[in-house]
Amino acid sequence: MTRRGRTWLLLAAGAGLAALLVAACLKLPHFGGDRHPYGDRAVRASLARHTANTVSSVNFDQRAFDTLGEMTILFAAVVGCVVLLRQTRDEHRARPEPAEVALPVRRYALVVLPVALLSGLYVVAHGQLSPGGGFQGGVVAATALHLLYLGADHRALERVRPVGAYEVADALAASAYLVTGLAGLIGAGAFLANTLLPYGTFNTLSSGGTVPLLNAAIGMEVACAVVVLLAHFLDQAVEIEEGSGT
Amino acid sequence: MADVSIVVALLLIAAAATVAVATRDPVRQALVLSVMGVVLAVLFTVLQAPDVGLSQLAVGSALTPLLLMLAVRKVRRRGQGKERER
Amino acid sequence: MNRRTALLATAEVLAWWVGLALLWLVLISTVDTLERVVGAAAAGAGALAAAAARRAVTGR
Amino acid sequence: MNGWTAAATVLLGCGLGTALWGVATGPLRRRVVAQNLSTALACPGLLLLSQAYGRPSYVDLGLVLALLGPVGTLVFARLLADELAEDPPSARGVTWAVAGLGAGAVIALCVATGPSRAMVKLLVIGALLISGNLLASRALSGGFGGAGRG
Repeated sequence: MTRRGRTWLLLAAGAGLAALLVAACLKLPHFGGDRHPYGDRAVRASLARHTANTVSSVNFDQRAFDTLGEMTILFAAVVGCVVLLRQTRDEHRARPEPAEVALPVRRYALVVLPVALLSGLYVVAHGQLSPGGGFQGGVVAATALHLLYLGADHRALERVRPVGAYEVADALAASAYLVTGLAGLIGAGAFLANTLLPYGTFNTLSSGGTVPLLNAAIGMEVACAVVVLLAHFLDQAVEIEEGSGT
Repeated sequence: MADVSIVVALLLIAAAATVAVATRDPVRQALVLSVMGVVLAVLFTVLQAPDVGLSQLAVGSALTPLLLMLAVRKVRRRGQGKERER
Repeated sequence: MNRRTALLATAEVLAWWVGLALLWLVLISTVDTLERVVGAAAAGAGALAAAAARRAVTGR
Repeated sequence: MNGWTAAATVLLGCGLGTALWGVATGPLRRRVVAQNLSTALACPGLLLLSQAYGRPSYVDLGLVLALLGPVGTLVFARLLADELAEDPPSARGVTWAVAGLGAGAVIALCVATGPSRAMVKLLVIGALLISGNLLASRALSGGFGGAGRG
């Protein structure tokens, strides 16, 4: 196809997409109106199951199967990265020299690491009560660990981060989600049904039935997946070099 | 008046996204992307979607820059290695 | 590892645990028993991570 | 509409607008400083929005930004150490001014909250934000000596 033909194709497709989007926007309910048919139903369902954060209720109760799909996507993406970024036969590892980091930066990293880890766990544990949940908290906790790379070097990070353990934990967390779903299937007749556990008191940590459990599973899965992903990125960026050296 | 903050956030994100697309150098693009992530989180908060905003903050403020900059470093090191071999 | 270093390491973890548990109490909105238990566990994980990180940086 | 929304809108509009302009133009040393200041400005803005909407749980966004924003700047300081060593940024005045702005916003919010655990949480967030940003600014202007490799 010639350049001219491609341009025309792009313009025609763009015009079609624009027309469709405009047509769709004209039919939308007005911005900031007071009619929210879907929102009303979702809020009612989440309040019936004592889940204070409706978004968590949608993610881990009403649409828990979608979240399983999203988790699988992340899992598969990380597995793909691990395969792509592995050390091939024509590459070798070169130990980088230890980095010199200014003392305040190192102290800051050592102090903020546990604080950020705790905040990540707080966001995971309170997913059903306040904004947040497994994904957000898991990413915060995993990022916290990498302060050790920023505050010292890759070697220090490797000492507290056995990648194999994190890979196992990643798989375990993913299966924990599935097992919770299967428990619903066996006990309540529907996959991921949230009718087995008591719903608890509204606005406390134990409310929401299986929502906190699924939140915790997702939090662990995401944290481990991010750690494994960054481990391979760091390996490639810092240690692995091309050419089969010594 | 609450709409004013929404308009401001929308204008900011439009500007940030345009700048991110117009920047060619990956390093500078990563910097713009990091600011854009913060602006996007503000937009989500203004639209009363703090869960999405929190996701954006968690991913956009440290994780995305780290992944991008590590990729840039790897590509540069590979370039240096090639030059040395020649 | 002799007794002195073991004692120092325990003190370090304990100090971090107390600090992080207090921080957890600041972060949460309502306090109940389960909240305290989860907070204590999370603070324990944080304290162990803090001690491990300090050792990984200095013990080269 | 209340004063908190107006304050947050002005802070975020002017602050993030300036940061965006700084990160889009100029040499690398200006861009990294603008990136650092964007988180230093957005965090008080998010806290003000939480007060404006009367939703204390929105404070968590400020907490996460106060923790991870400086970490993002440290990423750039670490991995651009070579480029920044040739042309180190020095933006002490702006950094302290923005830190002062953040401190002012946090103190105003603390006064509005009154003595409670929520106030301590705000103070913790403010301390994390200001110390993190000052440190990230220090790291940008030569915190990583020979960090070209590791």
